[in-house]
Amino acid sequence: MSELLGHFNYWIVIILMMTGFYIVIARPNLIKKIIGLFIFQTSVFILFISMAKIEGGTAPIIEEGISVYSNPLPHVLILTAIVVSLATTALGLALVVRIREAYGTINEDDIHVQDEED
Amino acid sequence: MSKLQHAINLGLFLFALWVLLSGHYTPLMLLFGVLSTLFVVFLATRADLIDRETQPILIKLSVLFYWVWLGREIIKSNIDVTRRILSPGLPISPTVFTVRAGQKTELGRVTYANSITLVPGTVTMDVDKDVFTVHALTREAAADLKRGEMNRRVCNVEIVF
Amino acid sequence: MEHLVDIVLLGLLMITGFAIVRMRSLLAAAMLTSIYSLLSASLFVVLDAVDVALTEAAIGAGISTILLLATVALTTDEEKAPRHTPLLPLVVVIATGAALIYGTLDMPHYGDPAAPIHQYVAPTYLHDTPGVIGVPNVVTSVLASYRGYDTLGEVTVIFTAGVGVMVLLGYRLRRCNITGPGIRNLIVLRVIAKLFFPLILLFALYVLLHGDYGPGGGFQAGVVFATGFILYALAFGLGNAQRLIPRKLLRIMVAVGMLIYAAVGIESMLLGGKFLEYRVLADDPVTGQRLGIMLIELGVGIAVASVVLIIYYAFVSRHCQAPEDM
Amino acid sequence: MMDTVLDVLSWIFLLGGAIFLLVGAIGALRFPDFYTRLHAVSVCDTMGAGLVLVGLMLQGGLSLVTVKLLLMFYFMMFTGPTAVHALAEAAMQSKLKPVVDEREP
Repeated sequence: MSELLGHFNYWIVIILMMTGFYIVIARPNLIKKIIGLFIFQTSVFILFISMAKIEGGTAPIIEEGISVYSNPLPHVLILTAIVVSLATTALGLALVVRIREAYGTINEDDIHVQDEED
Repeated sequence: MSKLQHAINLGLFLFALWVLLSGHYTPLMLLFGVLSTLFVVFLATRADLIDRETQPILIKLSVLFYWVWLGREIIKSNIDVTRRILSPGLPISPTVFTVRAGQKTELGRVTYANSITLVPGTVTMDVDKDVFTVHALTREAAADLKRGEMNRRVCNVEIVF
Repeated sequence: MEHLVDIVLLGLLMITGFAIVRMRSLLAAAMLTSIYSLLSASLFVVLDAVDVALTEAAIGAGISTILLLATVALTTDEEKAPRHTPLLPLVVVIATGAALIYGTLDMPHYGDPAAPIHQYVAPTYLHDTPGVIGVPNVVTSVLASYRGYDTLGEVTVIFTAGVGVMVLLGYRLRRCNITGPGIRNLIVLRVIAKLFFPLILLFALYVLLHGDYGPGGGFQAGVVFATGFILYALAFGLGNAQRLIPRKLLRIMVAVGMLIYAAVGIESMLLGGKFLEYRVLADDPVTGQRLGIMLIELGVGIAVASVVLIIYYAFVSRHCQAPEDM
Repeated sequence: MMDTVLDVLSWIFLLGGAIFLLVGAIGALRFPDFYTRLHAVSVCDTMGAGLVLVGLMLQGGLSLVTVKLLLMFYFMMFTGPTAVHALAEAAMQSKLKPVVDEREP
């Protein structure tokens, strides 16, 4: 029982991660793939932040009379990772736009067919 | 009122907002507040947004009375809509109709349009000059709005130059 | 009680995730992604990561959704059914998931204060920050001071992404004069946008300058600031927004933001410290630290706001250039 | 004593807000078309969020937190209806026909 309660969060986060992973590998649509990547990324963020949580702790902003704070280090790592995720998403979407202009489609299967014809 | 006066009013409003948000009243933070306010007013001037409509502080006392009235209307219609949602037969009768707005300024019309939307049971679908297309959940709500009490009240609180 | 909120939010995240898998309309999938992001931001608040929650809400639920919608508008809304049966991906996913779950069994329990992650550097950061850095928000002090190198790296990544999008989507594009479809006539949106534009900008500056005391800082402020201009561009047209902040200015501002950051590092070297060692910046080490943090947060804010706007301009002006290109 | 009264009062408001939010969600599921569902959203926006905010203000007491919550409430009264209106307008422009009750009253 304590195993279940102690690891429950991590297991759900892994299910979320796998949802994103499934979208990336099973769906031929490029925008859908990027959405999948986004979900995967966000789940990794949740994993990190749940590891930083300390039972009974508060946000790491020092205040009189509070002694237990959650771990600030993963917060910092994830904060910057979120901004980087914006950068990668934007770049990926820009590539999708260009691919659409070059191939007329954003479906991976169709793109492969066109490539083989050339 | 002149543009300068509007800019000063906006600046005062923004600085008051800063003070309320900040909660740290050291000279440095207040200086930052002044600088931020000046910067935002500068940008708003450049964006050509300084006019009567960006003056949220210039309200007459009567606006407060209007808000109280509007709050009562909102609560009344909330209870009505809630009853209809929860009753098993779903007693609704959706209607689309138009009302004429009597306000003279854009801000007045927007206040009226948003008040209509804010009250559950009626939603403004389209604003074309002074003709609003409204979607109502029930005939009663539609009839209520058509009586024009809200229109009159918004006209009363509207400031016209 | 805390666990309950946690579990409900995780459950909602799972439902949203499955809905995204099933959704055939990309527009709807984009909106669901936004909801997914907002839910995870709420989860971050429950998990005490307020800074992260603010960033996720602004970036994940805000800007990323705008970019996704812009891409859907530029490409297509419907997703074709895949040609292969999803059997192989399903097997791969289940196998990977099972392996990861097996791996978690060795992990310390959730919320355990004795976990190894809480033993190493974090206690030092928490203990030293009030005396050495002098700001209450430990996240800010770690971000800007203890791990300043990292953050410089992240800003470089953002910078590179901005350059990349510019290269991919038209660096040479001329000024373009579209208004969002039909929005020109919508007086309700225009008046409310007018009312809120100065408020959003002021709020961004508040977030930037209060990063020492509470959740906030350069990254979040930059994004909120850019959001204000995106609202302006939506309500008054891209042409007006570009008159207000021209592309040329944005390109310069990105570089200026990076330069402020790097210059603080070099300045501290010139004053006899190490790269990004702020305590030499002023006579009193704590004042030096605070000054350094403030300056680099400013640099980060400028860089992030400019890059987000550059990316937004690039995507939206592609929309109006497309007919001429084809 | 005073604290207990305030606490109970604030919980009444919070629970009331939660009930209205739930009703709004039920309405969004039960109503027949897009436009009628917007009315259910209005319920969440006004009473649901409003009561929750009032409950939180009572928890905050006389402090800057309450002022910030008040500001949130004030701004939501502007943004909420604008968002609903924008949705309705967008649906109109994409030629979505509302379901209208044709029965004679």
